[in-house]
Amino acid sequence: MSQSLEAYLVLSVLLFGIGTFGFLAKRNAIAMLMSIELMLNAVNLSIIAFGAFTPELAAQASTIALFVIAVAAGEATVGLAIVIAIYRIRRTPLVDEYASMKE
Amino acid sequence: MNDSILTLLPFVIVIGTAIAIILIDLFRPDSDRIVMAAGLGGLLLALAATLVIGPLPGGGGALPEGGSIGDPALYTRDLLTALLDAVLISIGLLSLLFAPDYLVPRKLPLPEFAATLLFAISGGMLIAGGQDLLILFLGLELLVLPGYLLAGFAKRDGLSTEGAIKYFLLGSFSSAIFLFGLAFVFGYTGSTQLDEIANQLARVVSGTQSLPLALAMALALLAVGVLFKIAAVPFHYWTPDAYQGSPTPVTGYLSVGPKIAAFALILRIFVEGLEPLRGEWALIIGVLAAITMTVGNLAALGQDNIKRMLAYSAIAHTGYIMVGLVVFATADDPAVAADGIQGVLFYSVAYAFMNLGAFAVVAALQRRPGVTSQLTTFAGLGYRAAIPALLMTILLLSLTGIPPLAGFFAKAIVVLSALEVGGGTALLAVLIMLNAAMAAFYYLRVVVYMYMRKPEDDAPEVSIGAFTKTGLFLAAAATILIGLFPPVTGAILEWTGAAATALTSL
Amino acid sequence: MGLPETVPYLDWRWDDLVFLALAGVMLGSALLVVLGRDVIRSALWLILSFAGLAGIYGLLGSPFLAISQVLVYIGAIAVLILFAVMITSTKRGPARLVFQRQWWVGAIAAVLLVGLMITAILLTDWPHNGQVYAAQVRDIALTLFDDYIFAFEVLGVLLLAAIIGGLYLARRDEEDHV
Amino acid sequence: MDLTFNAEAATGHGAETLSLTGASSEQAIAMLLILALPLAGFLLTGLLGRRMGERPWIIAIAAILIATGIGTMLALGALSSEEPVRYGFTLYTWIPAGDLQVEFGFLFDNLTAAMMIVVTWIGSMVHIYSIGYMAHDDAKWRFFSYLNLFMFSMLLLIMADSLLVIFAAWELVGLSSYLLIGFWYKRRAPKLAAKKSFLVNRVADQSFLIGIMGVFLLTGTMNVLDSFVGFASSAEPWVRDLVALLLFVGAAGKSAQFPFHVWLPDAMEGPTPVSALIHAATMVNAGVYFIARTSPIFASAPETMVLVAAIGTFTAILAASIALTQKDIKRVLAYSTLSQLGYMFAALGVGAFVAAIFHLMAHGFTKGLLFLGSGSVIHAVSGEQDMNRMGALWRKIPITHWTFLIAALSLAGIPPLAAFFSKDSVLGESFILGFTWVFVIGAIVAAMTGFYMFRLMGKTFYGKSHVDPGVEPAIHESPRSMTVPLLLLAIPTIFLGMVIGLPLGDSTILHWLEPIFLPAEELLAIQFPEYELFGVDGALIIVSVAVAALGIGVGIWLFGIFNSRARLETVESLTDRNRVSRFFYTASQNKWYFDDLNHLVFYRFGGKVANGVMWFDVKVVDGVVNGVGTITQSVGDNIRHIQTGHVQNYALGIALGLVGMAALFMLMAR
Amino acid sequence: MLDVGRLDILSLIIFTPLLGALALLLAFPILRLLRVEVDAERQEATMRWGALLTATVAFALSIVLALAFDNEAAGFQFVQVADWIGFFGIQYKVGVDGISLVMVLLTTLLTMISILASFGPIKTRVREYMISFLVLELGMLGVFLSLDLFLFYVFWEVVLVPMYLIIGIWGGANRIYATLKFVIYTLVGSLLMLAAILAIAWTYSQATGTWEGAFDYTTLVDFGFDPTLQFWAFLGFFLAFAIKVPMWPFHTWLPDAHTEAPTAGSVILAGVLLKLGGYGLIRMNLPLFPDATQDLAWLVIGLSIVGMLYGAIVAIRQPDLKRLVAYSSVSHMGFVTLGIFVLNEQGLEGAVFQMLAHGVITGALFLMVGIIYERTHDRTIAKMGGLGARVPVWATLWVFFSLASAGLPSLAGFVGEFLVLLGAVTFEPWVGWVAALTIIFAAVYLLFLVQNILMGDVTDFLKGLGKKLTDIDRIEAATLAPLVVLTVVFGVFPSLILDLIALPVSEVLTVVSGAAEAATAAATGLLP
Repeated sequence: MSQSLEAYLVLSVLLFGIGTFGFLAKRNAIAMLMSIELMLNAVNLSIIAFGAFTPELAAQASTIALFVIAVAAGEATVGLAIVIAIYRIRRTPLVDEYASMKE
Repeated sequence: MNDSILTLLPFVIVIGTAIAIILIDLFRPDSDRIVMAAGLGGLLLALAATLVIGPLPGGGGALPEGGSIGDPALYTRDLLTALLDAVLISIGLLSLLFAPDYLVPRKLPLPEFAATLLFAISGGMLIAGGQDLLILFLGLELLVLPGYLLAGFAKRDGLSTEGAIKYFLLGSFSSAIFLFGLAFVFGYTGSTQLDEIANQLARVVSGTQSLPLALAMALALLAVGVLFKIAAVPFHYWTPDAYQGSPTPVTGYLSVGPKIAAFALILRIFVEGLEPLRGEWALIIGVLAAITMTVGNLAALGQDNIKRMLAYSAIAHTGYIMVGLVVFATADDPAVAADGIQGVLFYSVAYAFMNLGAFAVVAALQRRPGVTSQLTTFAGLGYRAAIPALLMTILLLSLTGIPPLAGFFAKAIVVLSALEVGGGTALLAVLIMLNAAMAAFYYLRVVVYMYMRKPEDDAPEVSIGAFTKTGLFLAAAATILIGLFPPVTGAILEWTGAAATALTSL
Repeated sequence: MGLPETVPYLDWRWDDLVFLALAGVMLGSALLVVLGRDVIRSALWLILSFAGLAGIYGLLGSPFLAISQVLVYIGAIAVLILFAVMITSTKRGPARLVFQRQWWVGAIAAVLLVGLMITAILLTDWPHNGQVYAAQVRDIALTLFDDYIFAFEVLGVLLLAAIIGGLYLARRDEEDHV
Repeated sequence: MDLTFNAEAATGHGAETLSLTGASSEQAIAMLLILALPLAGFLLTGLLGRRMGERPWIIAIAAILIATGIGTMLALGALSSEEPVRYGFTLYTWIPAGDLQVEFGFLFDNLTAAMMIVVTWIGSMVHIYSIGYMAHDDAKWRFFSYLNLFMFSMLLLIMADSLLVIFAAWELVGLSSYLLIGFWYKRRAPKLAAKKSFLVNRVADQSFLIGIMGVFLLTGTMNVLDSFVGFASSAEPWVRDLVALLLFVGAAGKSAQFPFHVWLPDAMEGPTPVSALIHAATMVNAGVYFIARTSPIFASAPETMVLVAAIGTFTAILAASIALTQKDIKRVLAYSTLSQLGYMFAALGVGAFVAAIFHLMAHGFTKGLLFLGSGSVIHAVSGEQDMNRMGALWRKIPITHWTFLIAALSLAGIPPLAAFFSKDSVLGESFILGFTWVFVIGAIVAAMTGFYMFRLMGKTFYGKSHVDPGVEPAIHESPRSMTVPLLLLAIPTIFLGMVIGLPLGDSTILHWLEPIFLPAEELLAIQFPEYELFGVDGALIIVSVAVAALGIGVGIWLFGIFNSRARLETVESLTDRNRVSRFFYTASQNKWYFDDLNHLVFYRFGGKVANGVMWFDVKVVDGVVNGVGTITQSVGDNIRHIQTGHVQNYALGIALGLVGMAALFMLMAR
Repeated sequence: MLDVGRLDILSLIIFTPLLGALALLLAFPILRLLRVEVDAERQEATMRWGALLTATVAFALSIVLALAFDNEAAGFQFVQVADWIGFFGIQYKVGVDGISLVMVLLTTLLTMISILASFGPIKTRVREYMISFLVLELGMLGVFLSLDLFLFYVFWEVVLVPMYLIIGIWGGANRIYATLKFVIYTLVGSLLMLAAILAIAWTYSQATGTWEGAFDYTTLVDFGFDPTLQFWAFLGFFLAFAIKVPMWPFHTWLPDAHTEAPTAGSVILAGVLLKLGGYGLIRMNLPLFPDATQDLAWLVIGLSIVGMLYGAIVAIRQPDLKRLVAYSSVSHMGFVTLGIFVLNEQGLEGAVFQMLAHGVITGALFLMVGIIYERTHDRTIAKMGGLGARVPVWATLWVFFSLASAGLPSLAGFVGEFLVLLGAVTFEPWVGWVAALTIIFAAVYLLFLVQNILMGDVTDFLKGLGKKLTDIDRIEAATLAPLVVLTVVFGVFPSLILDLIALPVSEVLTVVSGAAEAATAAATGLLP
């Protein structure tokens, strides 16, 4: 099982699914952001898994995963900055209360 | 090695300019003029570099053969790169020109804006030349992260931040989905190199067995990711809110920059890397193209907020451009497939100028804080500010597709290519036409307001800064020249055609 | 001490057990992140989930990545999130509704998605399978600083952009009250 | 004898035909002048008339008199020549389009000459008469201008050599009559009458035009004479019948034959000279002239010929029956015109072309005189037209009375006045040619004619005066400009028949016109038997005179003459005796309800149809257009509502989209 | 003699209005730069006279063209070619034949008159108005003279914009609804035409392997497309033209547009714009798609006849002067389409002539409605009455043009209608007969109108206007006089025009019948 690509991939998919559900279901912007982080980690897991089962890709996969981690960090920065900015105005982190713009 | 510097030069110049602006701001705060000078200068330099380096069609430019970074190539400078670089830099240039009029009265800092904008542009440029999935992903992130920030740039404005957070959350969601798709491709083909991927996939597809499901899933994930970025229905939801909320010059940028860069991403991934799978996505994208243009136009019909209206119209334009992709996917003849891509490119070029110009007029009207983006602010504009109204009219007519303006040629070329394929794709051509007629209604409604309604009593005086004026003239001039001035039309046709041929004949 | 080759009774490899344990931790805490009522606790569960993932990286022969994961995610991102949570949590505390009203649609969507993806994965004949290879740190370094040096530079730009913009947005201006 | 189509004549075109010679330049100039003068008169008077002060008629009168002079000269020249003449010339090609070449050309032969005399002389008289009659009208310049236009149109009609030019003239005649009838446009009745006349004519003209095109289709030409050549052998008999029928419809419209007769009586709303000119003397004759002119075409369609005869006969008796009871003096005359036109058509239909033209001429002068006379009467009683408010005028307006009496006798068919000869030849030839029913009905109509004319005489000139006492003292004979034309017209009314209608059976007019109708008669295989004055023909004369005298006698008996007493109570008792007679009386008075029927069908029902179509246009056609717009917009508005503003909704949408896409892609991959 | 060909006279004609428009646009800004101040009234006067001058020059040039034109020569004359977008073989190619010459003359004349007629009524934004008008003229001339399909389309759309503005800015109360309806309706058609243009161009380039000449009119006419493509492309073109003409049931934009447009706009709309459709059918549909033309002729004829009768019947009940004239246009333009599709010389020549005549006559009618509207600010028929007594000259002219419109022989309206009907009778007699019923209805609505507005007593409404209700003035007389003259001249000497169009018409028919013969021959196996 630990030697089977599918297992890791399924694991990754499950994590991705949890993240997706979280993103879809949560009301708190930061919680949604956390869900996205879960999703990104799920992707990372799949990348590493692919790398781990292909000798020539191992290093490349790890590198890519590193990049993804870094990008995730950047994304988190931006996201949190935006959350803070809007919190200043709206006094709430709950996104379903951000609906000034709609039809 | 010399080549590689040249290869990257425009990209480097843009990033360098961004960093320079940060430094200027650090050492000499409140020096907007210098910032503008630096920003414009840098972008002009980059534009010049792009045009000088090339490669240009017919073997022009300092790098007629192009060049690439890394071995295997991560980034390549080919006809497509040069073309998209030029477009993206122009977008940056115009967006920057439109900014001060809007930002300064609202006490929003120009340097941060300029730097962020330039970073975003550089992201697009990176996508334009990306040859490696990682680079493309990085480029995408470099494109969208500053984009989120720009959307929320008016941070004391509730709408701006609200739009930004919607844009950010949904954008990150789609990025994650997109990334998963990349991972699948990487995992299945064992490579991040576009050409390598293409080779691998060609082998897979040439076998008689059906497409591996993982690849189908990858296609779905990737498609959703990019369709979100180009704002195709049903992944367009963010557009109206983000566009409406963003500071208007940013909206202008958002409506063209990320969209064109995202199309560049599609060209690189779907057209170049996943070329062997094109038959798989043709139908779905075709249907989505039809839905996208129709829904976009329908939604725009009754919209009274001009930014939202233009947002919906931008969705519709996405649909038109997607038809070019469908042509690529459905054409048997490689030449016709190239024509489809040419349609995508030509449309993008035309669309960049006209849409940005239109938003610039909206922005110009909002120079005085407190002016809304309701259609009524345009009432009697023709009487209050003749020249902006005239330019707006031209731009709107171009967006409608009235000849001989740029937008007309753009539509004509896409339609032509669709007709070349025939069959269901030709139906899309007809649908474009019907949609264009529908679109005329809401574009012309703006003209109605400008010329056929009396200004509101409290309509503020319209005063437009020199930068905006320059930008507006440039955008309008481009819109007119691309349509009316054969050398320009021809040059762009040639360039887009050559880039498309080069891309599809890989 | 010498463990048996496989887990007694189950005929599993020990690695498998570790894998299952880590997976359990990771998924479990991820679920708690998602289901939890309190955002702060969610953030903490998130850290645990990241940690579990780091373990799995180790299992996949990427200790270097495991360390990076711990450093970056737990050390930086999670902390960042915690800060943000603190800043934005109001005295009202977490609202009564953790989920939005249509959470069940989201659940269905997620389940469907997962189902489809698992189907896709299981029904695909993957070209490389069956053996885990360890990634050497040296190789990683080579890839990173040679093949991907350009990407690395770009990444720097990206982070710079994020930071500059993030700073601007999050910065408190004179007239702001928070 | 039966009308049969002579196939041999159709193809062989046997006997000597009148050949066309080019007009000499003098003749051409003369013909052009005849046209140009009234046209110039029309334009000049129309443009300058307003500034011409009290005598705006100078140009118009001068133009028409000169034209009359030239026309008379041409006509006499033609009629007096030994050999029958036929000359013509082409001015220019009017409409060249592919194989269609419509020449603007002219033609002059004895038929033209006969018509020329009628038209120019009556026209001149009417012009002169109008000086007096219209003296008090402010816009008389307009009137004279219209009169000249009318003359131009009518002259063009009789001289044109192309069917299409004839049609053009035909329409111009219609136009000028419209203008003249509606001359007093501020009043309600004239404006309605003018419109009615134009529209009824239009309906007929539509068929007329198609008929002309049919001739072109069959023969490849629009030239009148050329078209004869091939027409008879051009197509199936029913096609020829149809084409001829279409042409006949046009002729019937202009000549007010049933069912197009409705416009003519209303048209009496115009000034009286107009009534004389248009509705009695010239315009309505156009249809008769046309059928005569195109006799070979009609002769190639024998079934249509019978229809012509039938319609003519029916119109004759229908109109006469209405004329019996009308109160308005002009209306009696109008219905009598209809009735006489019916005679002409009957004559045409049976193949008695010469008789038709003869009656046209005789009736033209007679009726012109009657109308001008009635105008004089009306003038005398200050505009009153109701005969019940006249009476005992004969001493007060003697000239009018005597000329009127002559004309009435002529119309009634009393020898030796003009209309006696012509009517007799119509009836006689009908009988000879085997159309006994035409003869019988014609005779009955003759009796009715005598009756209603003397009813009119009695009510107007004799008996007790019923004139409005306020008007009574003002009764006066008309000015000289009006009486002179009356006297002048009385001359042909008296002598025309004797001059050209004798000797019976071998008359001058027969010599004039026979060559022209020869082709048609050959096609119809008509051969007139030897004239027997002391045989069947003489008998017929006696019959016709007898019935006329009977009618006159009854008229005099009931309504009196000179100082004799009218038996008005008898009239009342006759009309009111029982339900049947009352019904007929009222029906006749109400013109057999044709106007009401038309009103119902065309105005009421037609209006409903038009409203219906308009409703359809607004609600359905435009409704669909606007509906598409509205629906599109509302669909758009609904679509926009997926933008709830809630980011979770958006995210859900994206996620569901993703699920859908993934499923689709996987399904397609399988 | 002047070598007109050397002058590139066609381009000169096309672009004269543009030059004029640019001059008007820039004149005063430049003066302002030079610090010359001109007061507003002077500026407006300059605009008016400048536009009139431009239009007059264009008219004069078109007269020169007509004089230099050789009506014996086959094909197009004064052809001028230049590459435009070489990539797709798109050219700037213009040329003139008899049919387009007639249309050009009509256009330049009516534009001149319209501009003159706008002197009084247009008081706001004179500069923009005049520029719009000149651009409109540019577009119309371009459509009539283009020999490149792409260029044709471009000009076709160029026409749309100024008309949109003219109705929308200077129009009546409901102008926005009307102008949007006009534009969108027209766009739906024209965009499908564009699709058809592109399709045939591509087919050509595919067959020949080059884009060279793919949009060239004469080349495409000679090419011969396969019947299926012809069918669809025919429909694409047809829809565009049918909307423009407008044919039933695509006509409902017309009454609205006419009602709301300013007088001169209505004049041009009725006088020239509608002719673009008829011209397009003759120039494009027949020669390019002869087989489809044969196949679909009955459809078009059916629609034409319905439109003729329907337009006339609806006109009877219209309460508004302009709407009435607009519906009469629907009816009259039905003659045009009928004449075109009966596919014989009389019909086609009649159609062209009818276009010219309708342009002159209906243009005049709209001018006259405008004149009355200027004084009464009302067009409700019910409110008029007794105008004959109040404004005799106007009334006389109204009767004159009404009669011309009703097809009185010797006036221009007759010749076209006659030829079309003759063509229809030749085609199929009963079709001609049914079509001819229109002339009855035409008389009905025109005479009802004459009766209602001219005759009878002067209404209280008109009495209330007092001295404001004056007869036509000099400028108005100047605008109407040429139309009166032409109505008579064309009616009496139609050969002036018919000689011009005989040759091109027969050329068109040769193409159409040639295809028919070929098809028959192929069907019967005479040809390989």
